Amino acid sequence: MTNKIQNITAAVEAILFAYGEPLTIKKIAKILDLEEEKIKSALNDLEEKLKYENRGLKLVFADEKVQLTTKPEFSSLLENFAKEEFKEELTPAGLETLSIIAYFGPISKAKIDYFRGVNSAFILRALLMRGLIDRSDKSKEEYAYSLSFDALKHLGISKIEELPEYEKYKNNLNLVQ
Amino acid sequence: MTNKIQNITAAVEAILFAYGEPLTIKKIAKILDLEEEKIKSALNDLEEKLKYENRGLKLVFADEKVQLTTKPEFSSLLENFAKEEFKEELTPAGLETLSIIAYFGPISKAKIDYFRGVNSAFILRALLMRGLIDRSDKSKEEYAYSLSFDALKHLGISKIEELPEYEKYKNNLNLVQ
Amino acid sequence: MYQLQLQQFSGPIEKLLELIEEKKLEITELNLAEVTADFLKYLQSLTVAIDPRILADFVVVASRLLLIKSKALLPNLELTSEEESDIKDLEERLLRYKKFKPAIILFKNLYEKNYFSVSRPFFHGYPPVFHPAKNADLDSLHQAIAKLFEYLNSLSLETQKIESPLIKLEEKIEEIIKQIEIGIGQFNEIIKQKSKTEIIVLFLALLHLLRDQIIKAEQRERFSDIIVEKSGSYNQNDK
Repeated sequence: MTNKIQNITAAVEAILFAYGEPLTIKKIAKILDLEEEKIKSALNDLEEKLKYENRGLKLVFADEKVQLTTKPEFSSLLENFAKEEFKEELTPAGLETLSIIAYFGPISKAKIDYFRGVNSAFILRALLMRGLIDRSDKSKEEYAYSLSFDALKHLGISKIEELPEYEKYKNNLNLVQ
Repeated sequence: MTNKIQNITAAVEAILFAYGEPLTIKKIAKILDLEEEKIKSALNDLEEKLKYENRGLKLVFADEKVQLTTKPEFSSLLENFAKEEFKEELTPAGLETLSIIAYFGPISKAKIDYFRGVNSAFILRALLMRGLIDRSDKSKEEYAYSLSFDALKHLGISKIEELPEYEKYKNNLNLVQ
Repeated sequence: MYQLQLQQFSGPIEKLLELIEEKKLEITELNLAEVTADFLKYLQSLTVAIDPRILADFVVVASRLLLIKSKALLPNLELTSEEESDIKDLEERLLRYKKFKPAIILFKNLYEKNYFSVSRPFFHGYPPVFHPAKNADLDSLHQAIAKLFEYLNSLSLETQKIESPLIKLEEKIEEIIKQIEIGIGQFNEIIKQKSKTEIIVLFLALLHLLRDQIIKAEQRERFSDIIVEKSGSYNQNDK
């Protein structure tokens, strides 16, 4: 299979296009039977090419995964693809919680509760149901919450670091206590 | 709207990517609020660019319509990928969703999300692709999901009532709501 | 419904910060004492509408404020080192929240900008093919549904368990009225030998009674005890 692949960048583009959902780099490497390093460099190459103004697509990265999407500057043309559940305005508690997860995720419920001073169980459930956050059970004790790919796409950013003043808030507020 | 669009080729790529289906040039022209001639020349431009070996996609023209798809040289790779993907065991989340649909189908996505406490969009799509569930548009607003006939056969039962403790769970649904 | 309603409320840290900022105050211990009454008033407005679990968290913050307030009112009051660090902790959390608040606004603007990316559905255009999973059998479906029910049941049990603190407020209201009736009129006497949580609930009860003008309270001078007495409008049948 592999020897047929002339161009890894092209293959990666085709795979991401067909799969549609976020895909781990590991999985792409497995499909192409190549080392992850090769995939990473193909993704870098693809990302660079997509930056040209005659390209309408971009890559979104989070949690070792990557997804091919449209550039947000075309959102006005694609209104009917906007997610209904995200259009609805966030409640004050929802906004408070989602911002904390955005800037400090992956973050445990205990830390979110401490930061807000209130039990966030219901809010987290509501955000999970709307698909704005993901829950990972990397450690057995505690779930960690982070922004979902759908949320990143709704915000029109390619990775969490593109949030406004991300570094400033992430680094200056030590939430780890 | 249009004056914001800097690059028509990029916009056409984004539109074809998002819609997925074959689109008429007329339709694309309407979305972009431009003359068809402009769309045609953007499509030519896009087609030329897609010929480069580092691109994994191509345009397919048929019946006055155009569609963005993967290049044929990746077809067997992608088919194998899809096959492998569907051969895998169901994740705990997949099993949970399937069990809810089995015991409580036909059931809406909103209700499934409510029971699970998380968004089930992707899992539902995957279960549909595997042919384990069917989707019917019971009401205009909402799809209803139920176990497919093939899934029943696979489980070795002839009707849904033969599921273990079917009555118990079906009737207790209200208790947890 | 009820969960949606819950989301309309900001957390207690956010609320407290709001109260401080409304008065254009800095976050200091003294200023916290200043807004205690406002916070308690807000807390009272919540008791009818809000989940007891959430309310409990507001009470925790209220209790720290009351501690600060008592310290301001009663300079001789000796606080334990735990209480001192609780006060410090509240101040630090407020400061941290205040620093973060602009990020919430930035996030909100981005969220509402309607500037989004679109992705494609999972294997779009590929026909569905029947691929049963090895692990999709009757047994595993049965187990999955049983596990889900167990979880959902535990959730509703948990909610029931937390209902109890609410009932207590009513009890404490009765208790204060009784104490006044038998002639104990000083708040210090009423709260004598009570646990800290009980004191908080008693204080809330006191505020409740004041609001409904069932009792009158008076503090003759700063730092002195609060004297409570029945007001004319109290009628045994009201409660």
